[in-house]
Amino acid sequence: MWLSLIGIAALLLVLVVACGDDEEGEETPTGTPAAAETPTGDKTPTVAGPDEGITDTEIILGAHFALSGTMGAAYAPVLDGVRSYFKYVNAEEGGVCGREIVYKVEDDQYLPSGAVEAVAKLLERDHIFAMIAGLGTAAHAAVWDDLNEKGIPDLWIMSGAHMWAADPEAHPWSVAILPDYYVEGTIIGKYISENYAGKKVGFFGQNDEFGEDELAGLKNGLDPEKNEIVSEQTYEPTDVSVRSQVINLKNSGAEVVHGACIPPGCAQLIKESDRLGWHPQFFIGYVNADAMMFDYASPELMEGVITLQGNKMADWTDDPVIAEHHRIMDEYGNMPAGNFTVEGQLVGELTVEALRATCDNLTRQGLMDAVHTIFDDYQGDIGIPGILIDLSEDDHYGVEQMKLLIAGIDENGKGTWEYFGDIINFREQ
Amino acid sequence: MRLSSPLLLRILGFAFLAFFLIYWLPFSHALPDGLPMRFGTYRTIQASIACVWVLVALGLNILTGYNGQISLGHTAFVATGGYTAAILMADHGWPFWAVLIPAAVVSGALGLAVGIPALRLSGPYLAMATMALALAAPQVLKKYDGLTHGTQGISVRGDWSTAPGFIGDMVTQDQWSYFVALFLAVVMTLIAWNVIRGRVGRAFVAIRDSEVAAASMGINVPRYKTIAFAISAIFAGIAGAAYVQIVGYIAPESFNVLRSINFLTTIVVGGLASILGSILGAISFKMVDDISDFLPLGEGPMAEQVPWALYGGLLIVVVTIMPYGMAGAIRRFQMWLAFRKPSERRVALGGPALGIVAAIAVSELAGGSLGIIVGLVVALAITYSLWLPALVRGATRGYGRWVGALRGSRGPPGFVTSEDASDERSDAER
Amino acid sequence: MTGLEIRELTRSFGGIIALDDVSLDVHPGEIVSLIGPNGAGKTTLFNCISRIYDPDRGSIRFDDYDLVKMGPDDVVNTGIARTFQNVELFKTMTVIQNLLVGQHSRFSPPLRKGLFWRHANAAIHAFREVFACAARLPTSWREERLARDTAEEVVKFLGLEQVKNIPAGALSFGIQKNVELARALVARPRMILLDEPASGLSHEELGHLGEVIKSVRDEFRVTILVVEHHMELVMPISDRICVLNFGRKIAEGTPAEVQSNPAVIEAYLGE
Amino acid sequence: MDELLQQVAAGLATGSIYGLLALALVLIYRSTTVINFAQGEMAMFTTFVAWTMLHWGTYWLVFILILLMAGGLGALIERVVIRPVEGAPTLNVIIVTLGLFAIFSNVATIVWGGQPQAFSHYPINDETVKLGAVVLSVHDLAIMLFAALIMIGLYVFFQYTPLGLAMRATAQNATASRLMGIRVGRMLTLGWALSASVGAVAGMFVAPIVLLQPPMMLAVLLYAFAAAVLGGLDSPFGAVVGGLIIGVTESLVGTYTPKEWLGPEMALTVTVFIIILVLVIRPTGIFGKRVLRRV
Repeated sequence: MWLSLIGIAALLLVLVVACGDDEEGEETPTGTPAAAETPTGDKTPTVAGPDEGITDTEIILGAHFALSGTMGAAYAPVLDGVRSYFKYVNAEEGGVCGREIVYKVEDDQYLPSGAVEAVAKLLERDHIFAMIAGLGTAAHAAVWDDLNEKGIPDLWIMSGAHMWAADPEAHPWSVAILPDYYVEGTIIGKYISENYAGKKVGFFGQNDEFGEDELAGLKNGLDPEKNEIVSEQTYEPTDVSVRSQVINLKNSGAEVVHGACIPPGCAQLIKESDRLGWHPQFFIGYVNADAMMFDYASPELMEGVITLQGNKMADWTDDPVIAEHHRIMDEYGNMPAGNFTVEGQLVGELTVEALRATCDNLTRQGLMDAVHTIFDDYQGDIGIPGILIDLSEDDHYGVEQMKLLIAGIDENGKGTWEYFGDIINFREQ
Repeated sequence: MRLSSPLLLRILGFAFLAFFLIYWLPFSHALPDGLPMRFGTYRTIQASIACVWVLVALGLNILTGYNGQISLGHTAFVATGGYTAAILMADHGWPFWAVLIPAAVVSGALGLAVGIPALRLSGPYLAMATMALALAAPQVLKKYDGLTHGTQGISVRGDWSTAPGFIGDMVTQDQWSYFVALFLAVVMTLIAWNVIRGRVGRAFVAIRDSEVAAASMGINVPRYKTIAFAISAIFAGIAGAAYVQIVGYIAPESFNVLRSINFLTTIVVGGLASILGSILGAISFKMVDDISDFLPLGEGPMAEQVPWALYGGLLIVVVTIMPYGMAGAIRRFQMWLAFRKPSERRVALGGPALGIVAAIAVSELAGGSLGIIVGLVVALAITYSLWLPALVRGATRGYGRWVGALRGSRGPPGFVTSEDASDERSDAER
Repeated sequence: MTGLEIRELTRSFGGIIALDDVSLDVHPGEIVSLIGPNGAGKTTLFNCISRIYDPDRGSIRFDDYDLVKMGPDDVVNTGIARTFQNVELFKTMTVIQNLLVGQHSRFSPPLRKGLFWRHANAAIHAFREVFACAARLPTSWREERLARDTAEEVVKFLGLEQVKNIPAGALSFGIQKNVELARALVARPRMILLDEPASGLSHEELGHLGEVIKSVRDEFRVTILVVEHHMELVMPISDRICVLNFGRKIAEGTPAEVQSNPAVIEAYLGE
Repeated sequence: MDELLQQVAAGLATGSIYGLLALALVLIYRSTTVINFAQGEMAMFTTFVAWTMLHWGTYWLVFILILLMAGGLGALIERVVIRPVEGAPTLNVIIVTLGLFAIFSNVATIVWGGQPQAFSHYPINDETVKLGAVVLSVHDLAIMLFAALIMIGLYVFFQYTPLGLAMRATAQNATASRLMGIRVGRMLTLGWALSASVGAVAGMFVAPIVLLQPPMMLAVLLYAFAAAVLGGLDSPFGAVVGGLIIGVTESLVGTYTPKEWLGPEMALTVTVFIIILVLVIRPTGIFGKRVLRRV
């Protein structure tokens, strides 16, 4: 009996060994103990000298990302955009600071526990220098405290939840990139009160922190004197149909509707309301600012729908930056160019900019200092002119400016997004 | 207490397993005083989470394997325990050890509450009713955010979870969490063991095999079925608390229906109605994550999907050739072994044992996982010739069924238990 | 000690009357056989006694207990154990484990009168039981040892040593029947209901079974009620025989009386 | 009143989608007493194939072709992966279907990518039909029509055709059926083939609503499972009715329950608890047959 248990143990051992190509500490050229092994009792991050993740030839960056599972594949373009840009920098610009960028991505299946494991793996096996573009609100919430305690730069968090940049003192190493959902809600609320005063407002939101933050923002932005929210409807991302909610919105008499939804949900919102013969003014969240929306719902239905963005659109192929992006994606990427890959390139560019400014002091602290100093009203190539990125020790909001976009139809009958109005500054909200 | 010798040996076996988990999995050197740790943080966290899944699998196996009630809703119990723990720790400042009991009690109470309506249901109807729990749990957690913090989730970090006093100086937070999880897993395994081997467990199995006969033995069927649900939920509740200790964060999205269904997969692959099976199933399920580590996947856009597609295939193959899971396969191997010549048996078992010792020795001396691999290769080489017939036989049996199925020539589908029993008897006769 | 008293028991299944006004007494220490053609209601009577079915009308009393008011799991606590026509063993358990389950009622709390006390007692006991089991308290393993000893005794008595560690599902039908008898015996009942113990047995085995039943009655001091239609078995062992046909009791008496009863002869030979 | 009617109609429209896939589940359950968790993913997969084929052919031609291909796929799956576990404990077969689930969803993602796609070339347009205050699109009516047709077809098939009777016999007692000369293996293969075809219909109708993407059928599958269970797993009629009940309940709960403590966020929760309640009263669903066991 017990001999067979040893057999089992052997089996386990095979499993463990087969799975673990653990590298020994000696593979890191610098003898500094891995940050991952710093006991957490030691709360102050001690970071000095050339850091983990920087070798003579490489700068190793990492991310936890939902790669598999039901939610995974939808976000793959952002990742592919980041990756392709790094490859392009390595191949055509000789890397950064004379080193190649290595970008390691671990799957977290969109789960908090998965993210904890992924980050441990990145820190310990891949010895990453910094975390770039960790995705997912719940997943990242499980790891960001840890990253901050260990003093790992946690840049460009791919989630618009309100908490990331709300308190930069408590989380000095975390920097958000996506505009805050709360702020977006506020802007749309203000815009509605300015331009649609007296009209009834309906809200259609996803039943999670995205919808919740947007609703709180919308309430914050609306002038209670001028507009009133007459209906708050929520849907689950898995809902097969949202018609019931749309009927309720219609029956509430709403004339303006803000949709805190992702593309499939927003497309359903717009299509269902058309079926009911109801055409209010739609506002939808910035995640929908993509040409794909015109496939999901026809250009005729989309016409007049308003959303926000700050980047150049992927279909502006006349613009040299976008043309270059298309070339990068063709040559180095695995996916076609789209607004998500453009967003990925933005993240890549900001990372490379920050690293370039850190070349003479390639430490984690140095990187954070660079992030805090060089992005002072920084105009990127990807952003439309006037969209400035401003980061400092006490401001960790990434993109804080956006412009309204309205859906229109071009002469070929294809849908287009057109920027209009002034640049809106989130900071002032 | 009279220890029958198999029981003693089993306890020894489990002790060995526990030792293996403590010593081998997270550290290669027992003393954590700055020596390089071969299995560092990542492996530690992975092992800790494996312990959590072991807890859930044990509980689910008591319910499904031993008592025959299917549950697709165990994430709801895990979430209940986890949230109870997280709320008490984050909002009320309780220490971790103090929240275990409330987590178990609240989750167990939910289990009781579910167990009562479940009495009337069976099979897919029960599966649906329990799955409803897993579906509803995230919504409930989001809606009543006064208590649960809604979509924000609860972050539980701080003094409550750190190791006390001098231990805290010796181990990192992750290692401490691992020891906590391992301790819980070991204790709960023993408890599961006791429950199953005792009068209560026998009543569970009796009910599974024949409700009518069980009742006529004086077993109150509804009561024991409800008790099975409650016990199962208690295991899941404790698993939830351990999860919070390890991950430090819990949100409605932490558990979804698919994970619930995966728990069922875990115990079927490990072996229904087997404690060892629960453990093996949970650990091997955790190891699936690592498939991608040693597959040359490249960076294609969908590269991460490949291991999961393979996992699906693996699942089918495993369930087909090992109808009673890994534990069943081990039993069968034991059976096979029992009718070998002693000399063969010595080599068949001594080989791997020697190999393991060699592997440990080599890796301790030379360091690195290379040593382990070399040792194992040696061990496998010694034993392979003897295992080969069994492996081939096992494989061809599965293949034979497969080919037979393709030809449509298989006889009437018999009740597998008896078929298997006759297999084993024919083994015995040889 | 009044034995089993069945009065005017009636049970129908959707229009078909399976038991019609059946009354029957079984006195302590007797072997009573219940015979009749297929579908006469014999097994239904058993199922009513062991509370798997609710009778539509009538009373079943055993000693001081009113069985109609009890649940199926209480019956064995009053001292009645049974076997099943098509064998309801716990197939995945070994013979010994089956016998351990058979003793479940031995360590259950005594039956309490009154609804509230029954339930309160049961809840407390359930909690204590699970705890004792989980923590392997001395009480639990002491019981375990007692149960094991009893099981071994009965195994020896019925000559099941060879098969005691084999899963019940893997045994032949005849042996399974025997194991069922053993499982009923380990509960230390005062009365055993045997449902067709002879089915699947050869002619010689029948004679042996008769001896076994008699020795069971003598060694274990139990009352036995048998459902059977093998006359070779019934006639030599029975103190009294009760004949059912179409749910009605058509005759009752000693084997000799029944054999010469015209109604019985008609029921068996007529048509 | 208008509002109520509108909500009921919305619920019926959504519910008939659940019912459609539930029919596929019932078909497999009736022939093998197994819940096929891969049903939704198989439908998703065939819909992706149809989408690819739509670039070359007209819709209805592709529709017919895809039904045949789905049938072939179902038969192939039954022969290759289900047959070897036939006779194994039910849970094992369920795990095999979960394995299929993983294969189909991941292979689809590898082949077609994870981005949602518009299911274009769809001939049933968005024109609407007004019945008083109630607005239904042609698409909704098409789904309802197909659900009804398939349901009636299956009923007739099982009740009156020798093949259908043979399939029912197989599900109830394979050994006895075999003794009576029924080719049990063929019946099972046929069951899977039919069910995959019905699933493919569901996929073709779901894709235009939720956009074509690998996870699109997951929620539908869970709802369909609930619908089939609610209706009684062996009844095609029950499957559709179960689907409609779930759809309508969700709509009404989302609209008419107090927002403070229930409301649309809790629609699913309330619905599933109603299902549990119904099951407690009728443990084998509304139209399911009660199975009695003799001792």
